[in-house]
Amino acid sequence: MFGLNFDIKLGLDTDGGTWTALLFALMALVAFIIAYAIRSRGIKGHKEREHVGEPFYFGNIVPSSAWVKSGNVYWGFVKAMERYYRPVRGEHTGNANDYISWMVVAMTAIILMVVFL
Amino acid sequence: MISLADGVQIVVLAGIVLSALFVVRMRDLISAAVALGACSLLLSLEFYILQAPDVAIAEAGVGAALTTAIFIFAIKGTQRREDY
Amino acid sequence: MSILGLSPLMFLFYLFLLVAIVFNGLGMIGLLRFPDVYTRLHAATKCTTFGSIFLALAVIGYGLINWVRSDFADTTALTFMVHTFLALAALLLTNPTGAHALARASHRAGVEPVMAVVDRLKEVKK
Amino acid sequence: MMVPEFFQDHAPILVVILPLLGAFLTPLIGKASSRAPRYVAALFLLGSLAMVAVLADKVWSQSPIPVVYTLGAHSGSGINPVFRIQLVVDGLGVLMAIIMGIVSTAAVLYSWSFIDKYSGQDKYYTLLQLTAVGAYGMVLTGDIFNLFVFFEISSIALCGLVAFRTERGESFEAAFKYMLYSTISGVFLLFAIGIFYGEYGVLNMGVISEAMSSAGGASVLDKIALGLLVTVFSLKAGSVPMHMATPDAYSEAPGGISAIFVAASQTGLYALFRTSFTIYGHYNPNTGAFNLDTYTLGWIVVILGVLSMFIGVTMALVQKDIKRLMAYHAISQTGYMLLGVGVGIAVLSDPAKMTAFGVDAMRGGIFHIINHALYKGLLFLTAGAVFYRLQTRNLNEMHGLGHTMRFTTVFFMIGALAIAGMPPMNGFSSKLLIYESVYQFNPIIAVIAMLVSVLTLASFVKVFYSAFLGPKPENPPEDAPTSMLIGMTILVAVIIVFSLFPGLVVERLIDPAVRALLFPWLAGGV
Amino acid sequence: MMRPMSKIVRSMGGVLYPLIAVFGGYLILHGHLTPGGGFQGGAVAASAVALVVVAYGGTLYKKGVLSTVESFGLLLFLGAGLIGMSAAFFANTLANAGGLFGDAVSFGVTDAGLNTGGTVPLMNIAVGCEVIGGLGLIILALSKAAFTREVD
Amino acid sequence: MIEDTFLVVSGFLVLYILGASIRLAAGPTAPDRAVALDTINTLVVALMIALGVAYYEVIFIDIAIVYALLSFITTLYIARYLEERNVGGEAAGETTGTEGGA
Repeated sequence: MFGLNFDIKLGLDTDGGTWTALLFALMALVAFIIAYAIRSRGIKGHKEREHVGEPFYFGNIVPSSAWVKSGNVYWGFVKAMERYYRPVRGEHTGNANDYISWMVVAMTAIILMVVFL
Repeated sequence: MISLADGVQIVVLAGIVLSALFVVRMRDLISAAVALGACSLLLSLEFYILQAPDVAIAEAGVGAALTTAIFIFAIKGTQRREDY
Repeated sequence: MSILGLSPLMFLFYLFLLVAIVFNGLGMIGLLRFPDVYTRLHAATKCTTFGSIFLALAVIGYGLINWVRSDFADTTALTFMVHTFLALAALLLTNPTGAHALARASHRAGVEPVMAVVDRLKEVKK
Repeated sequence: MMVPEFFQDHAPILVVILPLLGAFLTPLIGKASSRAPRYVAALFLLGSLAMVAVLADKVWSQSPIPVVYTLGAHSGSGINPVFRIQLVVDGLGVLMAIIMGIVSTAAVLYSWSFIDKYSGQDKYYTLLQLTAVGAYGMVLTGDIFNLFVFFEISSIALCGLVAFRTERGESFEAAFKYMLYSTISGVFLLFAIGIFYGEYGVLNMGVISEAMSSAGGASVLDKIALGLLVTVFSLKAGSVPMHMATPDAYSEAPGGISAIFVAASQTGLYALFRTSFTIYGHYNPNTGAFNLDTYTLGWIVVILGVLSMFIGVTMALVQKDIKRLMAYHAISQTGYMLLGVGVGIAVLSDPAKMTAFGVDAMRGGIFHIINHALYKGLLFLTAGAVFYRLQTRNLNEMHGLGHTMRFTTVFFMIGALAIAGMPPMNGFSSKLLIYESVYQFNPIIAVIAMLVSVLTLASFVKVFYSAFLGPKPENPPEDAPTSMLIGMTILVAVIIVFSLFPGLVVERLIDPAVRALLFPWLAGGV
Repeated sequence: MMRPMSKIVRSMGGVLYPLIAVFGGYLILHGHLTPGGGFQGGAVAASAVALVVVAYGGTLYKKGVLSTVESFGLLLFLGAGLIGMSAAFFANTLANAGGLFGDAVSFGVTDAGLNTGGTVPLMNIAVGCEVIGGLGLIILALSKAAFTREVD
Repeated sequence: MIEDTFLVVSGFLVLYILGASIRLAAGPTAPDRAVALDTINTLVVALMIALGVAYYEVIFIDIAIVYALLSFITTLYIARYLEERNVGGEAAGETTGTEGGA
């Protein structure tokens, strides 16, 4: 069934070469093991020393109030792209009439392109 | 020269178009539902004249009784006048 | 024996058709010309029902003629008669009921009869 | 394993009618017991998946010649496709059926707990199975009118499912918008079918393409029909600028349904590719001409794809609603598929370019379809699990779910890595194929595609950061119920297999689909 | 709940309701011989339901009955398709096979009897049940929804 | 021969239908329009009978029967609606208190 024979092809041939995910996963595993080995050589129990580098929360218990909310993530990106975002968000009105008008516009454009180009 | 049968058909088609226009133009939704009833009535008649009794019965069954009933219920459940 | 060059049966048939046309037309004119809902309803329903009865009678007569002419072999003509009779029966049952429902509804909806001085139904209801 | 001959013979129709039978049995069973519908639905969808497997075996063994099943006639008796309803199953159709089978099975198991608290479960399962019927029918039929019928079935069933949670007013609004969109597009689809029928008097897609070919290529009316079809199907797939209703519908649908929604939307892509290749890309070996010079059509599809990719991902980046964010990503990922196959359409009449990169682009695009259905389905399921525990979809109100919802977190991470195209996940394999081949077609578009991939990663980092990392919440939620975890595990298992063996998957699954699309082209010996 | 209409309408509805229902049944059963068929007959019969709903106030029908009729119709339709599975789905294997709808018909224009047609009449009946159930449910649900809405 | 006579009759009837639809358009109140619809219904049934003879098809008379029965239901629904509401239909000020009875 399914015509399965056991010469399983590992790599994916693309124009540029071959992509072998299994090999990558193995390498990643090896890298992970090396990283873990290095990590395990570090000093244990550094968390016990309190208030190390207070401005940075790493290693300490973070209070909920200090957590950056999702809405503030990428604030700068959105601010920088504001000239793009304002018209695009403006088009998403939530009004069904606008939805249909966009559909009609797209349909007209596509038909004109198909017929005349 | 238009034959009599063609004349009948032309008048019926004109009636369909007219009543469809009423449906769209009327602000009073119950009148629009009445006009829709007339529209589907004439549509059924048109199918009948085109010798498609099958479709005419379907149009009669759905268009005459059921759609009007559904529209009346819908208008009853919402509001009678179209406002914008 | 013939009337206007037609056999009596054919004469009756054409007469019925004439009556149908005339009365249906009167119904339409009444619908257009009368002043309020009740009179319009009266004109339209009564005349069109009457006209349709005569049209159906003409069709039945036509079926009868064909049936008789074919020596009672043309079953299609017979079915015509029966089915037209059924259609007529349906019309006769539904039309007055519909007219009644409409008149009652208009009265309940508060449509005043134009030019009416007394409205006994309203008085009774009150 | 031996499959009885009965199932072998009737597999194409059994795929469609098993869920149909289940859908109509469900309300009857639901009168007797309120818990029975879930088992019926799962049973029939599993049966349907098994039939898909049988069908897939049959199709792949005779690829690229499609499996033809004629309704209402003894096979082998003089069958005239003009008068018969036929199911024509080839590599692409069976691939879509596999997607639908896996996702619907996962979703139905997931729904066991998800809608446990709601009334009207029999209707939910009925509609769920009807959605599966619509999708299966759309991808298996060879008759364009049947395609319309199944298109409507899946649209209407999905509309009912979007409005399932009646305690939310937004659900009705989203369902209404989706209904409006799909009804109007259905009317235009019917109009296009009417044009075909008026011109050629047939409804079978293969026969239409041959009739068009013998009439000397596509006429102006055919081109208008093509424009309508492209619009309608890209609307169904949720491509910009006809995407407006999809974020609403995806985000308001119950968790399991959003996953099915993705798979059902992709039938729109299937239909688009089917019309582009089978009807309009038909190659006439006698005259050496195609029905239509598909270069313009290819560019239209590519432009739709690029727009969808970019606008989808940038809109996703600013969303605060977790499911809405994922819905915009669904639009964005649809763009990749349109891009990949659009390149294939554009170079269809140019054999040199086709062999150089067109085939690879199509492989990438089609591989992306199945990848996307899997990981986006998984992501929607995890989002549904989060919603199930927190009763909110607002990312601002979440933090630290990773402390307690451990499995959900891991599953989300797998899905997010896959959608962002991080190696070694399956998303990377398909995107790699698309990048490399599209770069040869037009470098700028390839760069945009990579940028979009980066932005995708960015927005999923945002979700992961704000929902799963961070301080432990005051009332830490439990992990998702077992049946939901089972549903997610199915998808995760398939994703991992697809990730680790991309070469095998492309060879066994994707190449038959590509060969099926290019079948007239290959048969013509270009 | 909606009020019933006047007595005249009610008694006339009582007379006409069986007439319409029987006519719908006639259209369904004669579907394979004359114009009409499952959908048309079902729609006409569902109009009978609509008549009763409007004349008597919609208390006479139970939703459960109609939905059972609908499910039964759908299952019967699929069952009629499955009967032909020995050849193909929807194959008309009952035709000319004897039995209820299996009388043979000679080729050409004939006066075919009611008991011919194989699975086609079965499918008509199934579609008829489904349409009666579905449209009747719509009417019933809408009448309840429209007349129990609180004024806001 | 006689069939042509029926065609003439149907020509008249169709003109009457057009005339009645003037009332459908013009009718100042909704009941007027409903009356016009009722009239058109009757006329269409008559027309269907006449045309049925003109085409000499029995099944066409069946459609007339169906239509006569079904158009009645439409009339009932409209009447049912009008019973409850004022003609002007200023929905804002209305109450739906009449429904409470049954």
